[in-house]
Amino acid sequence: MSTNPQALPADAGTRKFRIKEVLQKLGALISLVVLSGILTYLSPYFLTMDNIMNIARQSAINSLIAIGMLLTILTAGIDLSVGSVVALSTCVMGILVVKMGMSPILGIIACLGIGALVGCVNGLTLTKMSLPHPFISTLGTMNVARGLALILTAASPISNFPWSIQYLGAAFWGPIPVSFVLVLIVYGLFHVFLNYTTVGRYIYAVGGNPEATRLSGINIDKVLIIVYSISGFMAALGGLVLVGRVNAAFPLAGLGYEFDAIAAAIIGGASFLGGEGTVWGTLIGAMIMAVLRNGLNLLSVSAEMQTVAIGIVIILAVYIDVLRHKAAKKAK
Amino acid sequence: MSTNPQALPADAGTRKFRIKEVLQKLGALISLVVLSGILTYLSPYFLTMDNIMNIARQSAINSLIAIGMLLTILTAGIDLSVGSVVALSTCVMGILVVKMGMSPILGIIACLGIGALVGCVNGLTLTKMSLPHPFISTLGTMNVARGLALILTAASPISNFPWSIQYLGAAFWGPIPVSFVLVLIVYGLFHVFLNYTTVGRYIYAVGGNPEATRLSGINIDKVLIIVYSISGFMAALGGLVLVGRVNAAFPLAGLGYEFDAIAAAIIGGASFLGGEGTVWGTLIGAMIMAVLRNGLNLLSVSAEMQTVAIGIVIILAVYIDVLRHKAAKKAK
Amino acid sequence: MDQYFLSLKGISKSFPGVKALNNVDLDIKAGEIHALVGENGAGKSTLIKILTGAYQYDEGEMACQGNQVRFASTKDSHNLGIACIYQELSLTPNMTVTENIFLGREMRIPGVGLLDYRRMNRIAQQTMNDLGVDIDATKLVRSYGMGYRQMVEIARALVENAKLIIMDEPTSSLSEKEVKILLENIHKLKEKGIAVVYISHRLEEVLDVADRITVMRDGCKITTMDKQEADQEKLIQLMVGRTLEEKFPKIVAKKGSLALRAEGITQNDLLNNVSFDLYQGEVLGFAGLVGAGRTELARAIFGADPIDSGKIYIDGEPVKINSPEDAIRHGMAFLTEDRKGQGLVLMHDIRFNSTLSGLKRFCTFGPFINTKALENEVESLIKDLQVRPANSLITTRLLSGGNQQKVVIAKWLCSQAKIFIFDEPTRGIDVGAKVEVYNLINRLVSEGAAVIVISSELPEVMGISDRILVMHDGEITAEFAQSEATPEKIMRAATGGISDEYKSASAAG
Amino acid sequence: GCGGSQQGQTKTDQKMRIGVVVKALNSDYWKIVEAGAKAAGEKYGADVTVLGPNAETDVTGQISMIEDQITKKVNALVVAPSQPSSAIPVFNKAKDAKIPVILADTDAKWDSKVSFVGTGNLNGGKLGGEYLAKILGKGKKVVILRGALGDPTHDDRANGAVEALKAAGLEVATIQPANSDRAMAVTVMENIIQSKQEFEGVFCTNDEMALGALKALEAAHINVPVVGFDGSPDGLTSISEGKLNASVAQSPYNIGFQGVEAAIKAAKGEAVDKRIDTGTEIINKDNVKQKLDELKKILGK
Ligand SMILES: Nc1ncnc2c1ncn2[C@@H]1O[C@H](COP(=O)(O)OP(=O)(O)OP(=O)(O)O)[C@@H](O)[C@H]1O
Ligand SMILES: Nc1ncnc2c1ncn2[C@@H]1O[C@H](COP(=O)(O)OP(=O)(O)OP(=O)(O)O)[C@@H](O)[C@H]1O
Ligand SMILES: [Mg+2]
Ligand SMILES: [Mg+2]
Repeated sequence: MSTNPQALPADAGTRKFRIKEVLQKLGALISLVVLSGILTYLSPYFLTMDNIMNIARQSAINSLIAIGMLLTILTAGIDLSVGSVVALSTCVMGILVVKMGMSPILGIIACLGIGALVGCVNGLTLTKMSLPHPFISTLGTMNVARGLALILTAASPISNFPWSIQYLGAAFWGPIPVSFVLVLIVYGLFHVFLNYTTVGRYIYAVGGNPEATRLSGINIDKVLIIVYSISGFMAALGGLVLVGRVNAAFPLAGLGYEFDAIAAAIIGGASFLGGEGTVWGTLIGAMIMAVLRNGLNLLSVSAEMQTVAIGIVIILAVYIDVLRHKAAKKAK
Repeated sequence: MSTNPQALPADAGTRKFRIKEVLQKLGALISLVVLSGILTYLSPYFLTMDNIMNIARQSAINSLIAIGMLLTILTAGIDLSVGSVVALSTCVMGILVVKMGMSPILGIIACLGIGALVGCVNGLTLTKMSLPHPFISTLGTMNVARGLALILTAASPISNFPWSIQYLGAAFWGPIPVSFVLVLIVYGLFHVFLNYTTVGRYIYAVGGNPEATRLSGINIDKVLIIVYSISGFMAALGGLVLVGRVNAAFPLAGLGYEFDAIAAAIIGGASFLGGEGTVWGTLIGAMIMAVLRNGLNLLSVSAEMQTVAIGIVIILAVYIDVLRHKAAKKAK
Repeated sequence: MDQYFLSLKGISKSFPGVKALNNVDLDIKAGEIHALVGENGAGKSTLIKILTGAYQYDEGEMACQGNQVRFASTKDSHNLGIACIYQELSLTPNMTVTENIFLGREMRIPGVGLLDYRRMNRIAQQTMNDLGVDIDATKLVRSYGMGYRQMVEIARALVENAKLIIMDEPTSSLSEKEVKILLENIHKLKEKGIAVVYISHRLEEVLDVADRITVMRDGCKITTMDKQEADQEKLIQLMVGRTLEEKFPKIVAKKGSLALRAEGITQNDLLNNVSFDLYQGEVLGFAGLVGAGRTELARAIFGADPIDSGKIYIDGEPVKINSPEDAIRHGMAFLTEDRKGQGLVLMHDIRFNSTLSGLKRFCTFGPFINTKALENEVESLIKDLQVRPANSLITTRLLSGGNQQKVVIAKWLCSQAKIFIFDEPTRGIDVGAKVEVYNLINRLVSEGAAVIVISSELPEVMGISDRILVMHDGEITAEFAQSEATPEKIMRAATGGISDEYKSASAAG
Repeated sequence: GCGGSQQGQTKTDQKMRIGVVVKALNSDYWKIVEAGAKAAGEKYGADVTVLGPNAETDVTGQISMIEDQITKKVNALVVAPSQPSSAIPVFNKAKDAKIPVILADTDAKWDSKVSFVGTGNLNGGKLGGEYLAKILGKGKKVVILRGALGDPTHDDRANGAVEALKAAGLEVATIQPANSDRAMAVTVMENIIQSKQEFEGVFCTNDEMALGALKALEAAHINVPVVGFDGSPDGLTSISEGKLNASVAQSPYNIGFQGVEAAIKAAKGEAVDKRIDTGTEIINKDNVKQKLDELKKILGK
């Protein structure tokens, strides 16, 4: 079964088509390659092992959050609360582990649990309160979770986490950051989940046509609650990696992460109208964002110009995908 | 004719139906009344003439931006660039008028023109580059416009505008702030525009069923370009009021305004799926946001609790509307 | 030369992977009624979309009243007086009936420039009244069902001062009464010198209304003939390349035990105390006019809409059905009349759609889908239903209307239900495929399933049902065995004529 | 001095590269820090890059920037950490890469730092509080407007002010966040006035908010001293016009200049003081003229 149902060629199966299929699935790949090519040319530091590992590490948090965001976008929704969930879940973990001396394992469970819980609340308010759009429910919890994080920590950061908690975000296996390995494993799991399980397929169906899905006997509310819980869980997992990365939990963590996560999913080919988007596209979308920021830093582009450049590249990255789509259509 | 096409009663004309119609149109009104009631009870300062004028003034900027945002939402789109447009358009005006001594009138024209221009660029990238969703084009221009504002001003604010530029945002007619009168006039114009002109109706049609609209011989691209230009224009107008309010243009102006504008439109009953939403609902949505902030300040609620409270009230405001809808359906 | 309002020469059009039109010629005389017939996917809709400028042709040329034309958009064709009712309803549900009728050609108050709702409402309401449908022009389109919406589309074409009106399957969700009114209107148009291009799979209608008939197959024009030369057999022969032995191949299966009983189903003003029984091995037909409430009844039984009161029994046991999920768990299937809005996830492929409802069946290992088994099942469904193109990975949006319908049918076959509710199952399906659907229904009942068929085509209900219930205004007004049903009796019941007789009879029985 | 230029000559083609990462480059304050850093680079012939994320709250963005500077193998780093404790892991990374790190503007509890250049926001806040206490006197009430909650810079400034005010026997009427935004400060101040709270003075944790608060106070014809923070050009102009009462000014130019100076020294292996005080002062009508002139010279416009 294909990840992106729309992109399937008329006669899959032959070798040649497989390659085309992959290219079509990973439309954003071209943007990534072009961008990397330009940066390699411009900066001698870009294409070094060190820097590639840098990018892998820098993209990890957004990648983890973006995959949860992808699910919500697939259902034609959005999750604005991810950034606040990063803050709340890690701050609670900080209080439990650092301040109250709870065992790290329990702390991690609490962190991920809180993420899933906030997500579940998002899903419940959306479905059970029949709110018209997740923008509202998640904008609400975005504020509530941020406020709670500030209240709980009295607005100050918590540092000195035990190594076991830092491990995911800070450790390396040889030159490879553990966080990046985690991303690859998570993406693999999501690939299987979205393509080879019923719930995964239902997620695509809900986004494509909720009414038809409901009339096909699928409990849409359940699917949505699962989706938002997963999104919250993934945000908390992203938070866990963040804690490892900075050895601190702080109440302003994750500000604006929702934009990066959404951009990653959309650059990766997901559609706000729901039902369209792929796991690997999202990974590439997150990579593009990370490569762009990294490259501009390496080139010492001034902050203002970086802002301008990021704006332009976001548009161009998606535009290249549009052009590729058009070309593919013509070529047939 | 009715603003909200959904709310048209089967036999308009009788007195009773008119009231029902108004209630249905202004669903969020109930939330506003409830909220105001609670605040009146809690704070003796809330329901004073002074404070009402306060709220009128404080809601003006968001109201102006939200009405432009409503148009984009009606077409099933979004405009993330409004905050940056506020900054860019006012900063350019500042440079032209304060630094280069241009006449205030020309400065105002430049300010509004730049707003419309950025909006037009949003519309053009969306339609002519066939970007899949305005999230991308406007996220792009959001970054570009902010970056340009920072570059042009070298990151420092520009003060001391002539009174003619400050007038809209700073002047009073008796106790009534001119900015609020402006809001009422603008909303009246938009009411007529959306309900009694072809382009206005096409905006609803595009959001309701773009394919059908196209097949009716309507140039969707043109409609979208108009919509985004108006949204940019309104953001610049909001910026003009902001300049009057603080007597300064600054490159970080308007940060996060997009959220407030979207929230106003959605609380006011607009739907992200397009085709639904009213002018007056949006005004009430903007009022709810302003009343909430004002009330929490009056009550000296601690900053952290304010964040939490805003989150909860956003959800409840929309929920009350949902309940009202349900009750109305049952009563039939 | 001038005798043709519109003439097409050598038109070809390809989509990725399909040549939808191949060197097609078509001439339309001013004031004639020109019917277009052909199998599903023959290219009829594509051809008329080229006529209106919704699509651009790859090769060929087109002339309007002797002048070479090329339409860049529907605006161009509209300016030349061409109006169109598209096959897939193209209304904006969030706007009023009036606004939809006038979309793109609004009337304004002279001198002021603002929209003249008074005038538009009046004209729209007048048109709806003339069409004999009870529609409030100031209400939202969203609040009306498929049949009504179809009438709004028709009104939309009538209101224009068109010289050519194209109708792509305008009657597919209309019942006898509305069809009659429509055909009368078409004759009136002809008297006014307006040409009509008429597409339908209901050959009786075609033969009734058309002056000339063009037959298409596989993207090619086979022939154009005058009405006098045509008869049903000949048309079918030309369309499908073979003759059909029987239009309604009916088998009578063994009637089993009670499968479904509905008791006193009541819902707002829509359904009033509706009760009926359905047995295994039985096909129960529902006849009625547009707006009779048949769709509402089906939706209520299936749990798609909440009901105010009433009980449902399955296999004699009372069951609670609050959602389609419950209904499916109890072995029900419901094919909706609106395939685009409620049947298909259009952006996804045939495989995805046809297995959506029965997906759990393919989970052999925990929650994981056995892709191989699923593929095999889909392939065999495609073959059974003759879906074209027979490629399970094609996005359903790109299929022709009839083939989309087949995919929806496939979805419910795949779910392996015991009780099937088919709402307009042959809507937009060609004659050949209809027979396949009937055979399929036969197969289902012979395997012991119970089937409800809601259809607006009287011959169909009468041809395939064991028993027929007639609805009017949210109530069941008559019941007939297949042998005793006649079109007249059914029509009388459908217009509310004999409801009292039935009521007293069912009270006694 | 001398040793430096000599070493510079030994690698003529390889100019010394100093990475400066600040909290953001979206305000006058950091622009002046940048100017100072660039000036030091020019003076010593070093290649100075100044980077900063979009917003002071973008903690991870700043950390990525530091990492990228390490990748570029700069000779030394000058960092103004926006969340000091969070930056320690990346500082350790710099240490592993043998890149000396100088902290500027904001200190961090990291033992391996070469030096801290600046005065600290807590001290600045204290200074502001003490100044208000002096001009108001015991028992008076003060309103504080601060930047975003959880933003350590503003936490420090606000805490410092509260500490000093309380120590001098004044009361804090309310602390409200106005997110460092002039427009929001107007709104928040309007609402505070509306709530009829009594206060005799206002302290804001940056000049932007101070100017906003001033605007609301002027409109309500309330004449109380407003003290800002940062000594920004707009703030100083307002002081010279007799509107804003005072502003707490650290010396951003010196922070940038001396930060880079220290970095160059450290990169050459020279000894650097552990603590370089750049000084904090109150600017009010008494010394504003001189400060404005200085500022104009620095910005070179
Ligand atoms: N946009 C499209 N992209 C790709 N293929 C298309 C597209 N539109 C139509 N087709 C294909 O072109 C062929 C002709 O379709 P068309 O809709 O014209 O058939 P039709 O004669 O109207 O059939 P029906 O009676 O079922 O409505 C079909 O094979 C269909 O799948
Ligand atoms: N969503 C809705 N809201 C309100 N009324 C509706 C709705 N859908 C249908 N109706 C009304 O319910 C009645 C029954 O309509 P329905 O379309 O179900 O009848 P039907 O017998 O199935 O006819 P059709 O052939 O048009 O499907 C009509 O009066 C119609 O206007
Ligand atoms: Mg067709
Ligand atoms: Mg029906």
